[in-house]
Amino acid sequence: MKFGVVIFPGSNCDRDCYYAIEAVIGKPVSFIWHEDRSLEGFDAVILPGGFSYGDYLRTGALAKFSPVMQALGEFAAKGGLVIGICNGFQILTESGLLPGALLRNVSRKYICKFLHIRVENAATPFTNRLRVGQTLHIPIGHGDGNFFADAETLKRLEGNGQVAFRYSDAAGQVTPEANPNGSIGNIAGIVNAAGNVLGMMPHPDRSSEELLGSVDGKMIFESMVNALSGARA
Amino acid sequence: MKATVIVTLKPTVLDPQGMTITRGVQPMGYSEVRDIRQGKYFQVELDAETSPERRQALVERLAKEVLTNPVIEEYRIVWDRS
Amino acid sequence: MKATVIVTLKPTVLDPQGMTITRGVQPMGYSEVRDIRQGKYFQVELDAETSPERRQALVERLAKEVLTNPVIEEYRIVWDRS
Amino acid sequence: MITDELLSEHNLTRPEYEKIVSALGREPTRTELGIYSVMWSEHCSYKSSRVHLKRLPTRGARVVQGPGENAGIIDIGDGIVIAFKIESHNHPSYIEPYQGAATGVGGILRDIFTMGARPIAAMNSLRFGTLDDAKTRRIVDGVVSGIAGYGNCFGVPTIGGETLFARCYAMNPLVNAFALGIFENDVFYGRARGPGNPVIYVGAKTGRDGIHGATMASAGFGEDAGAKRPNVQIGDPFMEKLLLEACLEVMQKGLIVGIQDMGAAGLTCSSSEMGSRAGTGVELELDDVPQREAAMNAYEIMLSESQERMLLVAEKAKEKDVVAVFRKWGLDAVTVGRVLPEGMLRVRQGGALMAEIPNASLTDDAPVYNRPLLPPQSALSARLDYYSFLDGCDESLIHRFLDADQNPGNQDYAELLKAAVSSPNLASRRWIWEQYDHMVQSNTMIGPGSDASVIRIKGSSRALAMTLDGPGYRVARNPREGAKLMVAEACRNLACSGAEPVAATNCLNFGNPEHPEVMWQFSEVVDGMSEACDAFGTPITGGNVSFYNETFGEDIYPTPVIGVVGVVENVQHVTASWFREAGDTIILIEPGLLQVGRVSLDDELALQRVVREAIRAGLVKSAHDTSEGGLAVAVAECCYSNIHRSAIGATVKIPSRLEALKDLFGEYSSRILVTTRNAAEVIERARQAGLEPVELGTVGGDRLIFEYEGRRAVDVAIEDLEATWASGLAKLLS
Ligand SMILES: Nc1ncnc2c1ncn2[C@@H]1O[C@H](COP(=O)(O)OP(=O)(O)O)[C@@H](O)[C@H]1O
Ligand SMILES: [Mg+2]
Repeated sequence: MKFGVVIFPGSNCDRDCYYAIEAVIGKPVSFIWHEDRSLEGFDAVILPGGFSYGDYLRTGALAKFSPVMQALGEFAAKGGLVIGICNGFQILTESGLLPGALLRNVSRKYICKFLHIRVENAATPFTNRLRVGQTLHIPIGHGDGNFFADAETLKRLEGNGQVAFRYSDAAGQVTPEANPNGSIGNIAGIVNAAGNVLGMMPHPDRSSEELLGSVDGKMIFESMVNALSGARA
Repeated sequence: MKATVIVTLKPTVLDPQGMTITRGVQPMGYSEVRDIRQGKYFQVELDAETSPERRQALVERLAKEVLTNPVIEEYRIVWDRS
Repeated sequence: MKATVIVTLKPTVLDPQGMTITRGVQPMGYSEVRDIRQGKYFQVELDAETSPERRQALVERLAKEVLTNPVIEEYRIVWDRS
Repeated sequence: MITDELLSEHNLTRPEYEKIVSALGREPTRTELGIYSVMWSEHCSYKSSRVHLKRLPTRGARVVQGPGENAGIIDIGDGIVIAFKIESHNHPSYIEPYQGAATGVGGILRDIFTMGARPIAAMNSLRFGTLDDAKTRRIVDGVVSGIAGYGNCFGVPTIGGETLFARCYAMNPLVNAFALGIFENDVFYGRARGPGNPVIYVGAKTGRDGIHGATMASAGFGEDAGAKRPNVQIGDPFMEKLLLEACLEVMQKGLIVGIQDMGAAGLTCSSSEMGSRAGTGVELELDDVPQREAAMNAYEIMLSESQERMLLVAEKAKEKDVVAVFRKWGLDAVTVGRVLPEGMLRVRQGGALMAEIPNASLTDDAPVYNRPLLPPQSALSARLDYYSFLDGCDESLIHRFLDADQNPGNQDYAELLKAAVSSPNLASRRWIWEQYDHMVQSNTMIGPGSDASVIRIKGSSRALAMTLDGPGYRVARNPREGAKLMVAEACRNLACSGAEPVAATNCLNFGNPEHPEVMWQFSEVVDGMSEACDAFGTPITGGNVSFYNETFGEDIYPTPVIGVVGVVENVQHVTASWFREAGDTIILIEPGLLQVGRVSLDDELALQRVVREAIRAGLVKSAHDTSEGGLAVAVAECCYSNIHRSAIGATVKIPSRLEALKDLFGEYSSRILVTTRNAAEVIERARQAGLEPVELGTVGGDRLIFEYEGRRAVDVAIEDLEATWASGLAKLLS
């Protein structure tokens, strides 16, 4: 089982994700340079957070042209696991691997804080260790996390159970107060129709160790390990 | 050889930036301002040699594939007469 | 009653956004693109009643005092014929 | 012909000009005049401060590199070597708050990775005018988003800092940026070693940005502040991130022999400093310097302060490999000159020799002034000595407190507490630090909001604690005692987190050095700071001086800011300021003699040792020192919610000295609040150390209750109080 963490120019959570997989989850992992054209030998690929190309045009807008994205498309089509965290999520929507778009936070400000998200679908390779309705204590750190999708896309997402996480209060109530950025339906993370590509704004890589304040994010990586070992057996 | 690409949010997409500015200025003596929407403005300069057809196609593609996110935005191209 | 305010960086001011976009697209089949500079675009809607003179002054002040950072930016106002 | 006004445009005096002529043995060219003007500016030459900075303690067992390089370096054991420094960007932040603050962060980050260290933490110390002024509110918003915009994109966690408001900063905000980095490989120095070696330029192209930024930072703002505006520099954090990765890669591959960032005075400063440090010289071919604007002359290119640029020196054979690494990161690397055997700075453009200057005359032999010192006639009024947090608040609030101070009896202490916690200098800073990514790099154990910020070090059992402190009001009242108090408080913050302070950096923000009162304050502060740093064993490894912080002749408070770094031997011992759980006993540890505005270093040392050792012994669950707002505010701060728990109440008996308001809000020095499950042991340890432990009460419930002189002076729902505190700043800013 091998994880890969893509480094785009401007990625800045690449080492955090690497550490989470290697030191916390204890699985083999290596970096993937954004100009690499093959993902041979990888079972799961992480698009880390950060500011690829400075997020200068739109978040994730220029990263989608990196050579590795071609390979990633094929990798995902073949059922490989892909998780995009924060800027990674933005890159996935820009490149069309996930529907919707991430707009500026309604507050127009960058927000870094711990909050809660509610698990909406526990039947994905990223959530199989979780229960529907369970809340995770996990941090966000973004200026553009305001998820948007047009009406029919949204209907499709909801219908297919593609909404993985929603911002909620500690008790799991999905309220307007719990919505940090204005996301439609408090959506914090979604999967593609096939379920093997997850994009989420909150940071499991920042919540996988007790000394960082939470271990809830770890369960997302463990779910992936779970799914992959299942796939093996 | 210059072209201008104007990228605006689709009418159906709400614009937090614009809204905040509007709300911010109305009390400051701008009560007549009903709405402000913010967009992006790109001045694109091409090599002088670029042929007219090529030019058209190039900027069109640039605007469509790079400068705009079709999910939320639309664009308009204005050519410099100069 | 609409006006458009276009805010651009003063010509000599560094535009990291535009520069990064330019360097980003050139290798992707946009080699003829010599330079891209990014600006802001504001669509301002006023109450229909606003008198022409008042309108002029209002948008001028809005552009100058709110939408533009005079230290690094300059603005242009375009009036909608409609 | 060099006229007087040409000289004054360059902030050079006649005598300085004569000195230039004798150094060159001839009249300088225009380009040379520009070069001298920036290198001899206060900002680059430290001409007014040097004689005093010599008195700072800079040696210590852990010090690898003291002042003189881009950043100080210390070895904290366990194979961990770190670099850190603080630098000011005050004047640019007034002219263009967002870019001024952003480029300030960019500059200090470059100082760290120039030495080969990867930045792992940032902090900032901010001073603004009062929030009743719309202009100030705009500056606050711009500065905070500028710091966030740059640091967040670059990917360094901004884990702490401090923000205070006072009138004297209204037209001269202070923006001091601190950064700390950790070495993954060797230390690199800004030295142009090896005559003949190529000098390589990397990073952003050169434009007419910030020309005379260095001289601007060395002159007060008069009417012409506006006229200085075209100088504004724009930060490009993405470019800086690429520079970081590329620079660390060429270092790790051993491809370069020297490197120096282009900060103040750009190409001029970096090339001459690299030469003089190595006892060599540098020759530059300006035609080869990447330029963003057309027709730039030598003067402009040499003085440009375009951001995100570095100067490297490599061995001839490795030139290509260096270029290749930068290419990989999408950056240009261009050879723009070579190292000379002789100590000269030689500049050519279009085949012509534009400047030829002995390095030493720009650096070591720059003017040094021993300016006159004079204690001010009228010291700042003493009326807020017990309540410095009120400085900068509106008069009505000040009067409310001073009146309550004079007329005890049945004051509504709950209302006073609410007023205090929502006042500008005490209200929650969350509005600020929530805009900073304080978690990136996944090391943040204690982020903003506690006494000190703490990060773990991956692969080590140690943690690093750090804090910034700069009590301008206290220093204005008494520069020497205020400076001691500053160092003591910074070290106390570290002790509360379980850390041993090991080294310090400092930023000295002062008024006009040509005012003898300002130089007296400066000299006093240096002595007070030195005495305290000696006592705490925290040598000063670097820093920065910012003079001419004034507007229309009004000097700001003397505002030294100290950054102290500490080590927690074992991450298990990392302690935060907030109460942990119901049932814990609250103990106040204080010295026998209570003072305001000054400290007894012996009492401080004893206090900090006791708390640190109790923490190591596993006796302490939380520790928080009382500071602005005194005991009442400190207890409240321990109750507020944090990422680990929601708000929690406490019942506390406020010790009475029959001082009424002072007993609650008086800002006595050297006091720490700890919570424990083993009160007896903590009290015993404190007594042994000659201190006075007082059992105040217990944690628990959802109300904050103060018993004072046999009555319930305060009884509030902690959630209400927190709401008041939490929304205070946002309210004042809107
Ligand atoms: N207040 C101070 N205390 C100790 N060292 C200082 C102080 N101010 C400046 N220095 C040292 O003087 C040197 C030059 O400072 P500076 O010009 O700010 O460096 P840079 O140009 O690399 O930012 C640095 O090594 C700095 O640490
Ligand atoms: Mg430097």
